Amino acid sequence: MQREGTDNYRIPSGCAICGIFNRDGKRISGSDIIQAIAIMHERSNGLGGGFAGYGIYPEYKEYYAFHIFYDDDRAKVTCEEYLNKHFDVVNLSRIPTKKHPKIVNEPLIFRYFVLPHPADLFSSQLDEQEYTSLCVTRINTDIEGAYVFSSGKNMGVFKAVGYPEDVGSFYKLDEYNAYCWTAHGRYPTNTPGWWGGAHPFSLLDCSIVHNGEISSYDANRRYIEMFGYKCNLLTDTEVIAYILDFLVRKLGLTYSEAASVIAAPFWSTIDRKDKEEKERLTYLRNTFSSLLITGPFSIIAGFSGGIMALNDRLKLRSMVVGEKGPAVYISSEESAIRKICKDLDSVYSPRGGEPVIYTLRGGIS
Amino acid sequence: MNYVIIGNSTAAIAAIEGIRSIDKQGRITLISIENHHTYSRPLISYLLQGKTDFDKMKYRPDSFYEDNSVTVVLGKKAVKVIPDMKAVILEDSSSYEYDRLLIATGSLPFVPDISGLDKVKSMHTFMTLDDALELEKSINDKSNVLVLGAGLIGLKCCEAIKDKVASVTVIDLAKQVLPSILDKTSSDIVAQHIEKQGVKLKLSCSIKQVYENSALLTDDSVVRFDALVMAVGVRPNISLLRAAGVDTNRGVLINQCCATSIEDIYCAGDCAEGYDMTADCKKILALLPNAYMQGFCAGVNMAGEEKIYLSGMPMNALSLMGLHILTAGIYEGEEYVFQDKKGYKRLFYKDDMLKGFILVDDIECAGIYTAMIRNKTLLSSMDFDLIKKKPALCALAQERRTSLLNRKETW
Amino acid sequence: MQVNDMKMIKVNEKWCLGCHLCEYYCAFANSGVEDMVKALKDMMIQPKLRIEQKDKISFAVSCRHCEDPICVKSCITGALSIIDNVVSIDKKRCIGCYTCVLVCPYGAVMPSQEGAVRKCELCVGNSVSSPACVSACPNKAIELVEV
Amino acid sequence: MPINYIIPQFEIVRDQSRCIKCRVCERQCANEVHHYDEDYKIMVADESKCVNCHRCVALCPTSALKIVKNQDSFKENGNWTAEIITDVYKQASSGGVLLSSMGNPMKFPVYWDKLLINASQVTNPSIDPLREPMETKTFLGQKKHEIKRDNEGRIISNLGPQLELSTPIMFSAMSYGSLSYNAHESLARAAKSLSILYNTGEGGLHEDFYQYGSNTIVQVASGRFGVHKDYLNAGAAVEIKMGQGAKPGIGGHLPGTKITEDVSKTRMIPVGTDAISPAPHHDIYSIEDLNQLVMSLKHATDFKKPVIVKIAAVHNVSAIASGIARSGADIIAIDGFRGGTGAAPVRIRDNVGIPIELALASVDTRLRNEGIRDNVSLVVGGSIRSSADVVKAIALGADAVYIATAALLALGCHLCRTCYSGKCNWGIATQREDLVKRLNPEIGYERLVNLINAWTHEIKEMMGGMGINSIEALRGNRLMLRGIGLNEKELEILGVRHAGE
Repeated sequence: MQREGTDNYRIPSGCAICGIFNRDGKRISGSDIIQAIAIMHERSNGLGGGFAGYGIYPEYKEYYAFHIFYDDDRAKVTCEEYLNKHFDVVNLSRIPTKKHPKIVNEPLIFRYFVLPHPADLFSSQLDEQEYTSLCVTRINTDIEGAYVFSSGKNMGVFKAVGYPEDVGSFYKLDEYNAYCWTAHGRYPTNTPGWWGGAHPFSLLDCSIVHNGEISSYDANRRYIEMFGYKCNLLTDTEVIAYILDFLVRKLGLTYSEAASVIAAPFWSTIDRKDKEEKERLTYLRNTFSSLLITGPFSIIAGFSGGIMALNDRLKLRSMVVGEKGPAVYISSEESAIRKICKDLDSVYSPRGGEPVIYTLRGGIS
Repeated sequence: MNYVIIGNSTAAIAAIEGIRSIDKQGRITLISIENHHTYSRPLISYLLQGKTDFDKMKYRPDSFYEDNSVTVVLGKKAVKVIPDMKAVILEDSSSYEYDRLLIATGSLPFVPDISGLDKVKSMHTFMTLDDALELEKSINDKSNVLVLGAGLIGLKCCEAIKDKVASVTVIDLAKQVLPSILDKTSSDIVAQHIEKQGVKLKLSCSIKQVYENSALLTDDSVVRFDALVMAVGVRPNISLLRAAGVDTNRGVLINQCCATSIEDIYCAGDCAEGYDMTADCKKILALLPNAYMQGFCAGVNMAGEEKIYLSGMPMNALSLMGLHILTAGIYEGEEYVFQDKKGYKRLFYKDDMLKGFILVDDIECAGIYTAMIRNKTLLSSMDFDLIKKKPALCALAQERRTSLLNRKETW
Repeated sequence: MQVNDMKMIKVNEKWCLGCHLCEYYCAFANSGVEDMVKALKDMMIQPKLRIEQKDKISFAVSCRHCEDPICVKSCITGALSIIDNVVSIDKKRCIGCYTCVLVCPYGAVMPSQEGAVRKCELCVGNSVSSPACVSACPNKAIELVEV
Repeated sequence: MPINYIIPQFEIVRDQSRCIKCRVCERQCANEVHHYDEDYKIMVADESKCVNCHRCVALCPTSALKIVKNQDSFKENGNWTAEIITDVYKQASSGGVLLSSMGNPMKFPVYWDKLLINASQVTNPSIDPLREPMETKTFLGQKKHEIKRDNEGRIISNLGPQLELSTPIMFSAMSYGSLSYNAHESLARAAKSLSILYNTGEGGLHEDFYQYGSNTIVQVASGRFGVHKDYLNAGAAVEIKMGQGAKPGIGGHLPGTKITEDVSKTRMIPVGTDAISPAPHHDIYSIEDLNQLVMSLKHATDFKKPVIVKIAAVHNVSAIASGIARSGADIIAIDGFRGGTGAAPVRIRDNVGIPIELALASVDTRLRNEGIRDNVSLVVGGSIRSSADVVKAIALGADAVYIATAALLALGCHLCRTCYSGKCNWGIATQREDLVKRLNPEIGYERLVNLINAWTHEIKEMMGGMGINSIEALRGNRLMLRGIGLNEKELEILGVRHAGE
């Protein structure tokens, strides 16, 4: 299957996004998220669907769970050679799938639970996450036919070419339990579709599903690539993921502060703030001015222990948030939420540029 | 307040405007010997010339008296003023009481008693509208007219009739025309100009004896005439107030408020003798601008407010058969003379101040000279050499002219 | 700016270039002729303002529309009068005796060829909306200001 | 010399049927072209003196004047053009260097005109500038990539001094001396009213304009004219002039005639002496010397003012820029070969330097490849002619643009290219009192404000069309551009795809 991004064309796309998060860490099966995303069938065109689940590998929660697509065995062999050189591979298996008439041309899909070699890690003078993300980037750039599409701890991304509800059943997600699920249905307009190009896009434990098309793409991309990131897929999701990775993981900003960069308030709004807040917001917006994202977008970012939903400043894309007890539902359409939870305690649509962040109250149950 | 005004020309009208600028309610009664709406006397020559008409001659619009609620009594002569009773008696023995009285009776023509004058059937003076109309009636394109006096009135009368009669002859005792306001050079210019226009001029001579249609002159020559115009001079018309015991000289003496020596009696115009700032003494200034200023000043004072008028000075603006003559002030001190095809100029200055000037045809911006005289502007404070050539504001110091032009200061 | 409440043409000689455009536009605006060439070609122009020049300094002078105008008081025919704060001339009644020229301390009332004097009337009643000299000046040396 | 080799460039065509002989043209022409012939009672013109500055045409009340290219021409020749022939004649008689003014007029390609701007459609909406705020505010200065927090976890601002612009446009360097006092006042007041900045140029800052300090960039050039402590601290930023687009590699020459009393006081040089800015800064012979000057200026201004280094767009401009980006400078200004000048040798102006579009693109790419793009802000000029040029410059990677020729045009300049003569009929590039008077700053500053407001409005319209509502999202956003009529190499340097791709 022809890999996206190689012909150097940007891939604009409309989409559906959905997320479920349980603040008490109670894990639920994937069936709810599948039902919800299925409602928004019309928002995708069958060329991509995917899910991210957090807390699905309790038994391996200390290990990085790599999900890798291989075009062929040769790629698998080369990649595993690389993995064994840099990581202790604790467990290796094919990701269990179930034949589905609408999911075709499936690549080899394998899962590895790994930890970086302590010696290699020490000599690389990098922290564990940086080491791992560099290896993932190297595999995806240099090893022909191999693509790591998930690389976080105690989380995993499951995606393919097809409608999301079909992808969900293909990966038998009802057999997984997660405290946080995100889902995405893709409607690309510039590609025949590719398994790796589906959302969510993830790096380490941060996963992004995105609906929209940002006009500031090239300004953001050409800035973030200064910091070692390679935007191979040329999709908005990829660049947003790298931006959040850079701001949160590398610079140590909180997700809320990161939101004040990528969806910075208008100068007129900033001017109305009190002196301290004004200085803070001006600092963030001025220092990272090239990471301001304009043009319509709505994203759900999943990360270990939390979820963030964010609309562009003008709210040119729909997004609704519903709450029922500890459970939080986020979706492009309210209908999807009502499908899996009839009576909600509250439902609201967040203002443009206003981050909606929920985190676990305690541990994962 | 009950105001009575004798006279209906410039000074009287100005007084009405002066009163009404202060007192909108007071009763004003205007009594005039002439039976006409107020008209501008100098225009009688233009009427005869056909350059104006009865309507355009009016000094103020028809509604003037009504707008200022003035009761008008025309064609009645005031014969007696009784200050004690504060009353004025007219010839028809009707009487008008006044709280304030203004005499603006102007001047009367002076007719010298030349022997044989009583035999002349067509003898005229040229002061009032009626004089002009009578003169017009008695002349035709075959008439020869003799005008005695080459002053302002005489020459304006010539200008008025020269195209309507066969010939006009002007004689004057003086050696030059307009002796009161011009110097030798400028009057020669005027003389040559009017002779070129077909007016016969005989200077330094007068009438020894006059007959019905001819006059024997002092140079023993005889001039035939069908009409004789007496324009030798004028006398201020002050008999009324003199009889009432008011201090008079040639004219009625008035102070800076145009008040006479008797309380509540004011006087303005050609019959008043007020302060002439250039001569620094009281003189009769029989000029229209002066009449207006005095009339207005009197009006304001009569209405109870205080107004002072001490800036009167002699000045004349005369257009004569195409020539334009502007003169002002007194002719004393050093002088600057300049003449070219554009015109003649003579300036008089003393004690670092401009005193007077005579301009013939080169008259642009003459008002700047007049203002310099009136305001005693120090010549050393300006570029006098520049201003000699042409009156200009740029001769003034920069801040002075800027504040003048921006109306921060007045002259 | 409504012309007839207390208005005045203010000239700032600092900016006057002595180019004389105000003179020509003034003559044109008051000519009653639509086309400037027809109005002014081969004619002695009759502007309502005059320009003074002394080496590098130059400025236009026009009627100050004084509150207590000596010209109106001295006018022997009553042709000069104040209408809506603008000292106006009734051309039909003026016989050109030039007493106003004799008394105006600014030289802002000028003799003219056809007899009746010419003076600035702030372009009230002629074809242009605001005074022509103001819009003609290329360097904003002439402005219409509130007094 | 009885033989007159030089054919006058222009012909003055006067429609005698319209000329009302008001003599305004005669009074307003400092080159004494027009003259009233008393005998024939008509206006006549000596075209040999005409520089086509259009002052007469613009002021003629009956539009009776037209300046046309002289019909009389040399024999048609593809190689030896009229200009080149005339230049030989001039030098054969004068033996001197040919001087001219303003930017390079040669027919080299103008890349702005070969770049097309994107518009959003269907997949993402354009943003309605009537409903949404369109933000053109920009900060120029060094940005950092690490976050410092105080003990309460609050972020500490670690940025160096920044310049805040309401719109990404500034007035470029034009010195007092080359320009008139009134031109400088117009620029200063316009900068203040627009809350952007103007550049004093290398002639120092007149004491009357210290009040506009917060909207002023004070320049330090090789001549160090008018440079002292108060001067450095008067402005909002200090610019070191290393080069000028119109004359890369050579110094500046302001003829003594222009050094009046006022100019000499401001420049701290004697009246009437020629003001020569030496070719190199004689204390900067290498990049580390520049670091030293940058640091000394920072110390002199107590690290409160951003330091700008202005360079000409020359062949190795991206290497130079990379060096400057590491020198501690806050902003790099690049001046393209179309940039204007008061006076420069014709040959240098017409043949030295490279187009700003290519210089900008390669510098932006080089700094990003080296990861130091955020060390400096990029300001480009020479020349920016319209708001479309501004959008394209920002999309290529500039933070803001410098305009000067456009500003002069707004003030009335007609690009007659004879600023060096000092007889500018529009009162801009002259010190002659009677000519300086012709530019009333009240009018000048208003026209500049109109121009910048108009451009900013247009920029907002174009941004809205692209689905962008903040200028930051346009900077370096090369996907928003497409090339047309460009070869592969040009597209590659500009980092832009061809239209249709």
